Amino acid sequence: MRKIGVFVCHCGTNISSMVDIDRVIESATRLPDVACAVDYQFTCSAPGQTQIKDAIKEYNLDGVVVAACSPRMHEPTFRKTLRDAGLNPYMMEMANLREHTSWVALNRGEATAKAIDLVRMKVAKVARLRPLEEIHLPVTRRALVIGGGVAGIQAALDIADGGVDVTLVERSPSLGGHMAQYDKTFPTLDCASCILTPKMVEVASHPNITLLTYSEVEEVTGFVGAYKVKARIRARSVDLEKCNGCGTCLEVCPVRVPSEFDASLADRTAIYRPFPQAVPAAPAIDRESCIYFKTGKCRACEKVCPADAIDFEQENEIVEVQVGAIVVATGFHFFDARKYTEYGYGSYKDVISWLQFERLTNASGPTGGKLRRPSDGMEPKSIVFIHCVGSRDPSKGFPYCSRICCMATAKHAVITRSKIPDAKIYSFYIDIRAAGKGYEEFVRRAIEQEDVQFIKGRPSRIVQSDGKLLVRSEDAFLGRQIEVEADMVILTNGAAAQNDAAELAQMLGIGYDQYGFFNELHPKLRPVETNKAGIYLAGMCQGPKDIPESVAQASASASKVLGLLSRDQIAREPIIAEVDPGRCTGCMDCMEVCFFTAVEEDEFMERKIAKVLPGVCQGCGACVAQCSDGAMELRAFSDEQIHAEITALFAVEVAR
Amino acid sequence: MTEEYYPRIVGLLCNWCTYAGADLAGTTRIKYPQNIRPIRIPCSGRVSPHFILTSLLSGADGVFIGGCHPADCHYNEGNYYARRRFSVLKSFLDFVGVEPERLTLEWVSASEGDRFAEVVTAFTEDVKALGRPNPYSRKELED
Amino acid sequence: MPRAEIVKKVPINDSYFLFRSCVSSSKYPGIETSTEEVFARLGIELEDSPEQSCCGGFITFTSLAEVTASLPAVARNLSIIEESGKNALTVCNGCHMFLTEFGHFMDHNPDITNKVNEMLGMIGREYKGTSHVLHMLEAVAGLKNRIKELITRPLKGLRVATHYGCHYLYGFKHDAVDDPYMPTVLEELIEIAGAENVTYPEARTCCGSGLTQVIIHKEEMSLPFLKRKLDSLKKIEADVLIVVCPYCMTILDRGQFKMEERGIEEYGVPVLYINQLLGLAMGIDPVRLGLEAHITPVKRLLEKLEVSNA
Amino acid sequence: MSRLFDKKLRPELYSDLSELTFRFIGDLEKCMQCGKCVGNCPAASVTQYNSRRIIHSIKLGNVEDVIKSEELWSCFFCSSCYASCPKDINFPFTVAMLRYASLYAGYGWEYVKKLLPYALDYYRTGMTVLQDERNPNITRRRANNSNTSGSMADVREKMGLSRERKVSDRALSEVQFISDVSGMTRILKELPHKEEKAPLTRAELDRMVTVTGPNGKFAGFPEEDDNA
Ligand SMILES: Cc1cc2nc3c(=O)[nH]c(=O)nc-3n(C[C@H](O)[C@H](O)[C@H](O)COP(=O)(O)OP(=O)(O)OC[C@H]3O[C@@H](n4cnc5c(N)ncnc54)[C@H](O)[C@@H]3O)c2cc1C
Ligand SMILES: Cc1cc2nc3c(=O)[nH]c(=O)nc-3n(C[C@H](O)[C@H](O)[C@H](O)COP(=O)(O)OP(=O)(O)OC[C@H]3O[C@@H](n4cnc5c(N)ncnc54)[C@H](O)[C@@H]3O)c2cc1C
Ligand code: SF4
Ligand code: SF4
Ligand code: SF4
Ligand code: SF4
Ligand code: SF4
Ligand code: SF4
Ligand code: SF4
Ligand code: SF4
Repeated sequence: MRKIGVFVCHCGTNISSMVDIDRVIESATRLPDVACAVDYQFTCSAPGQTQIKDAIKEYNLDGVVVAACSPRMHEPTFRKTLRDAGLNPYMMEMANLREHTSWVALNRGEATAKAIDLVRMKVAKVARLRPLEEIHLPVTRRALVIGGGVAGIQAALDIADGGVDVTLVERSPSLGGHMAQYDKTFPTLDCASCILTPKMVEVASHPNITLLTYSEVEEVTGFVGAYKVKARIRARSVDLEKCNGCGTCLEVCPVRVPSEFDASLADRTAIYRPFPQAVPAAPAIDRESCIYFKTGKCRACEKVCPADAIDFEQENEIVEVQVGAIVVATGFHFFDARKYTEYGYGSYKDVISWLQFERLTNASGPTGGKLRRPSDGMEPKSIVFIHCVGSRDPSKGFPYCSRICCMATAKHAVITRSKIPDAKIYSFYIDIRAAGKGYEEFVRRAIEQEDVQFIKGRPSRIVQSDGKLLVRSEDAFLGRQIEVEADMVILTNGAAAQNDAAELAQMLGIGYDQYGFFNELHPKLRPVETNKAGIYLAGMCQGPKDIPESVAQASASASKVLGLLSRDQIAREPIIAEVDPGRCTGCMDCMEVCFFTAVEEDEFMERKIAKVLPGVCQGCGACVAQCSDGAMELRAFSDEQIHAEITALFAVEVAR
Repeated sequence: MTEEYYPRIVGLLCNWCTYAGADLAGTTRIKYPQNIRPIRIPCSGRVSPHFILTSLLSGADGVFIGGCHPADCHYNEGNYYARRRFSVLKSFLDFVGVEPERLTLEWVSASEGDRFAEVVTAFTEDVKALGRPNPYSRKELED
Repeated sequence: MPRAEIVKKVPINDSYFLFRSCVSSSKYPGIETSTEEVFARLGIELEDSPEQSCCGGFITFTSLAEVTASLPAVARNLSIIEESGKNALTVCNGCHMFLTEFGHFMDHNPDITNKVNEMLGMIGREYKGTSHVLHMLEAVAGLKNRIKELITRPLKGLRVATHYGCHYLYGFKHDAVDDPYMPTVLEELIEIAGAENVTYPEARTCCGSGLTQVIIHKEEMSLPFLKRKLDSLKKIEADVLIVVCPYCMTILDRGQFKMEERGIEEYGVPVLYINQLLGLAMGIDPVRLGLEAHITPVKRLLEKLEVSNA
Repeated sequence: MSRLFDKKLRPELYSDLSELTFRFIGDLEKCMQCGKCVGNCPAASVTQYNSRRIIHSIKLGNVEDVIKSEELWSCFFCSSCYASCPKDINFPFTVAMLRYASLYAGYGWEYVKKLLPYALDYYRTGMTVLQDERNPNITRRRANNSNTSGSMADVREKMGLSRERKVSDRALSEVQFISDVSGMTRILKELPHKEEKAPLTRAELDRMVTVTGPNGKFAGFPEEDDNA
């Protein structure tokens, strides 16, 4: 038999004015498990808590019911009281006599009857509570950042500056991501590489950062505080230690393939550095196109390398790292504009993508920053931008808005004006979405000062005629069909998730939406956390956003990581699910419903059973309700405990 | 003692939304009938069909389940499970002869104190209107 | 060249039901004879039936009878095709659109099919939905490798332009064999015939008639449009324009005559159905191919072929 | 045998336009007014016709204005708008529905009248387009090109075909039967007498959809049919 103490609070008169405290005490005293039942003016006050502590000692209590306000208010207070008194803090329940009773009741009789019932129910539950110990998870003080775009760079630097070691894994041969491809950035038009390059260099030289470029994450196991990560460093064929970045090798390589960095507007060699300011500066050999790897002949680069850095024998290397937290910053990809055959991208040479436009206007791009159209190198005098290509189009593309392209197009229009002062510039839009600090002003400037014609209407077709592109559209304000003769057309093909986003999400066990963008835990209140504790998001991989937002998210993620890793151990509420191995039949129904992938397969006496990962379980109880064998229990909310509450309610006849 | 029918209702309220909504009804002193006996659970997805059956068998006249609005679940999807299980159970109850009106599933957010009072009042009225103890309660079955 | 993937599986059979078209039979019989000749050489049988009538589409889109009246008219033709146990080939974009779209509609609305069958039952027929209706071009494209072997007189040096027609390009958004804006099937066939494909800017532009416009509004609306297209065509000096629909042929062939008659512009670009072009490349007699029924003369085209083949 | 289809499937049975239009307005709600349908629309390029604006107007509830308008009769039914619409709105289909609505409300008859000869040909022969030419110059030109009289019958004969394609008697009687029982014949009958822009009464509407004659058999083709 339990020895339970019941402590009924008056809350001044908040409770006592509506509830007959004496009757509550009287009825509680008569309950079998109750050793003492007392009342007090303000139970949460210091003397009130002392009353509890004293009673625990005096009656040798092993359970407590505090009949007072809402547990959402004072549960932590009274748990602490119990702990101070040497009793397990989870041996306590609160009956809500205030918010759920005295404050809402119409009359004293009803309120008192309800209070009596609630106390009885809680006594029944406490009689079945079991002591619980907080879960302590060890913490590895190292973080992993996946993706080295502006978001990944920022996250890595913030974490490293906080004194925590970081491993940054970037897939391509250099840091930088998409931002490295731009010339200028909206809304301030500052030079992208002037602000990005120093950060890239800082990453490479930071004592707390281990940079793995040309690398990918292969496997992630474990849980918050203790993730095990396997990363594969692809054979670069250039020794990073020896290479001094002189670039001599690039000059001799006979291979020419389209450059990814230049969005196929120019060629690169087989041994290549995506761009001159690449970090690390050492090139990599693309083995798919290298003649030596295809035919066994060439090795021209090796011959000229002054540092003897070329290493054809290099092999992929697998490294293992233990980390406590992970930031995912893998960025984005593009909608394939070739699907818009009506615009002729891919068959009309002068219809290009906005990324290609960035390269065409970039001082380090294939034209040295001169705006020339691809077909004949002519300076375009009439330029059309088309918004929302693949965005806001459920039929051929994505229903969502890509969010950055209205602004990027305004930026492009302004850049165009500065390069070709007498050009005619048109921008076809559905709506202009420029909701950021200084954004609307920027668009207005393009319209008012830079003489960019924004035309409301989504073009239907582009027809190529005599070296001109005829853009056929509606001008919705005129309500009429119009045709614009253009020398060059730029399509803002929408932002899409990385092709392999779903695979990465599955590897990490984090949620993703139907388009492949990773899901935050709560869109408003937990925007950088994921459903997996210890894994955070930054940048475009979570959804379309611009650089300021990507960087803000990166810093937010970094501070989350630092907060988490500032402790040696992570304490977690012990209210999690638990499997009874004897009863579990291994049906794994629980696994199906667990949103947090906290249930795993395990083995028990050569049988398959379920196992709950304590670091991952959030304690929602969905699995418990799903289990038809009664093998899954939720601590502090077990079937037995809740059933006891229910049956206790009806254990006594009350007046009807 | 007058023999007015005073139904008792078991309330299974999720911690993050409906329980907090009920708290808010209290803080803003909205009055509503006190037939409901709230039981705090982490999430409406925790509600096993057994809880409802136990309640009805033990003599509850109604069962009120409260969860977060769809897409607002603290645990992301718990309320969807609740909804699925709920509709299955409801048709089962119909089958065994318990009026489906004795069972309700409501979405009440933490900021909807008034709504909590409203839906509880309405449900209490509904149950009252059924007018007799639930036919499934053990007592009734034994009689 | 970018192009939507071919999503539709075209069934290639040993024999088909030939669905005739009013416009073809009455104005350009060569469309049907050329199809028969080409398929005969392919060893594919084409079954005919005098029970088939106008597809029923015209009365629908003229709004003269609402869908409830035109559905049974279309379904009657479909039931005749089904009776043959074969898939059907249509030579006309319009017939194709109506037969497939309405068939599709009925297949997805069983309650309506029941009502339709109630009516068909009164004339002893039933619609079951067991046959496919193909556009002739879909089948020909599927047979292009076999056609290649039958080319005996390659059309060397012939400059050939194309017009697919709106209902071929735009009518079947989710069930098309080709991309609506960058179709390539005809271009491939033209190359197979040994000719040179030439493009003009307005190649994918409407001929100006749509389904009824030429009747409802006459010149004022459709002629300017036709002119835009023909002007663009004239510039590239094509020897011949290829169509896959008798109605397009009517507009483009007679439209030129009309312009000439009014003294607006002379074009003189003969318009041929794709099978007529393939027929020429297979050495079939131009008279049998019905080229004499065309209003814009084909004589110069034939002479050019004589010369290049000599 | 008077009503083969229930009300739900026969929009024309509604005289209340709001009820009728509700059936297809549902799809138009999706329209985001992007204007992509307009840029390649042949009607829009030669007139003030504008599909986006029509949709907007309907969404605002101005159905009546739309079905009264001349604009409605400008669509070519080319389906280009459907092909380009990011929301997959089949606008030509909607236009067809609106035209029915227009006719039943008593508008647009002057446009449809022009199509009557073709429909009558269809009723009489089972084919909509026949061999005879309305323009003698065409025949003359064809005579030139083919060394025949220029008549289609002669050209067909020269090609080795029958002089004229005919549908079978059975086919013809079936076509006519369907026309009769489905109400099309009645429309053909009424069309020549249609007073322009005279809105129908409810009673007229009801009469139009009721087939005359015993057992659903049509009693006979209208005598007044000479002007075909
Ligand atoms: C044409 C254009 C112009 C723009 N102009 C502006 C502008 O002017 N101003 C502005 O604020 N915003 C602009 N933006 C938006 C800006 O590009 C993004 O906000 C920003 O690049 C997002 O950064 P990120 O780090 O999230 O992604 P990214 O830049 O895409 O970086 C992701 C990185 O992760 C790496 N990676 C991907 N997958 C893996 C993997 N599995 N493992 C390891 N590494 C991986 C990639 O190689 C890449 O380096 C523009 C966008 C476009 C398309
Ligand atoms: C009508 C409306 C509806 C909205 N709806 C949504 C929505 O549905 N979803 C959404 O995501 N966003 C919504 N927003 C935006 C949302 O309100 C803001 O993003 C959010 O409130 C910003 O929070 P904050 O903490 O920055 O500012 P605030 O909410 O303004 O809080 C600032 C606090 O600082 C205090 N304070 C001010 N000065 C001082 C001082 N000198 N010293 C001490 N304290 C000070 C103030 O008293 C206040 O408590 C809405 C905004 C509006 C106006
Ligand atoms: S414990 Fe709660 S009810 Fe009691 S005095 Fe404190 S606040 Fe009031
Ligand atoms: S060995 Fe390969 S990378 Fe080196 S120069 Fe030759 S082709 Fe280029
Ligand atoms: S590999 Fe050799 S040649 Fe190439 S950049 Fe490095 S040091 Fe220079
Ligand atoms: S940001 Fe502008 S251009 Fe980009 S998808 Fe949204 S509305 Fe279209
Ligand atoms: S649902 Fe229950 S029985 Fe099935 S695996 Fe999970 S715990 Fe075991
Ligand atoms: S309680 Fe919730 S989070 Fe924990 S294992 Fe069960 S379903 Fe997963
Ligand atoms: S293209 Fe479609 S969505 Fe856009 S305006 Fe036209 S109908 Fe509306
Ligand atoms: S179907 Fe009608 S509305 Fe659509 S593009 Fe053609 S003419 Fe315009």
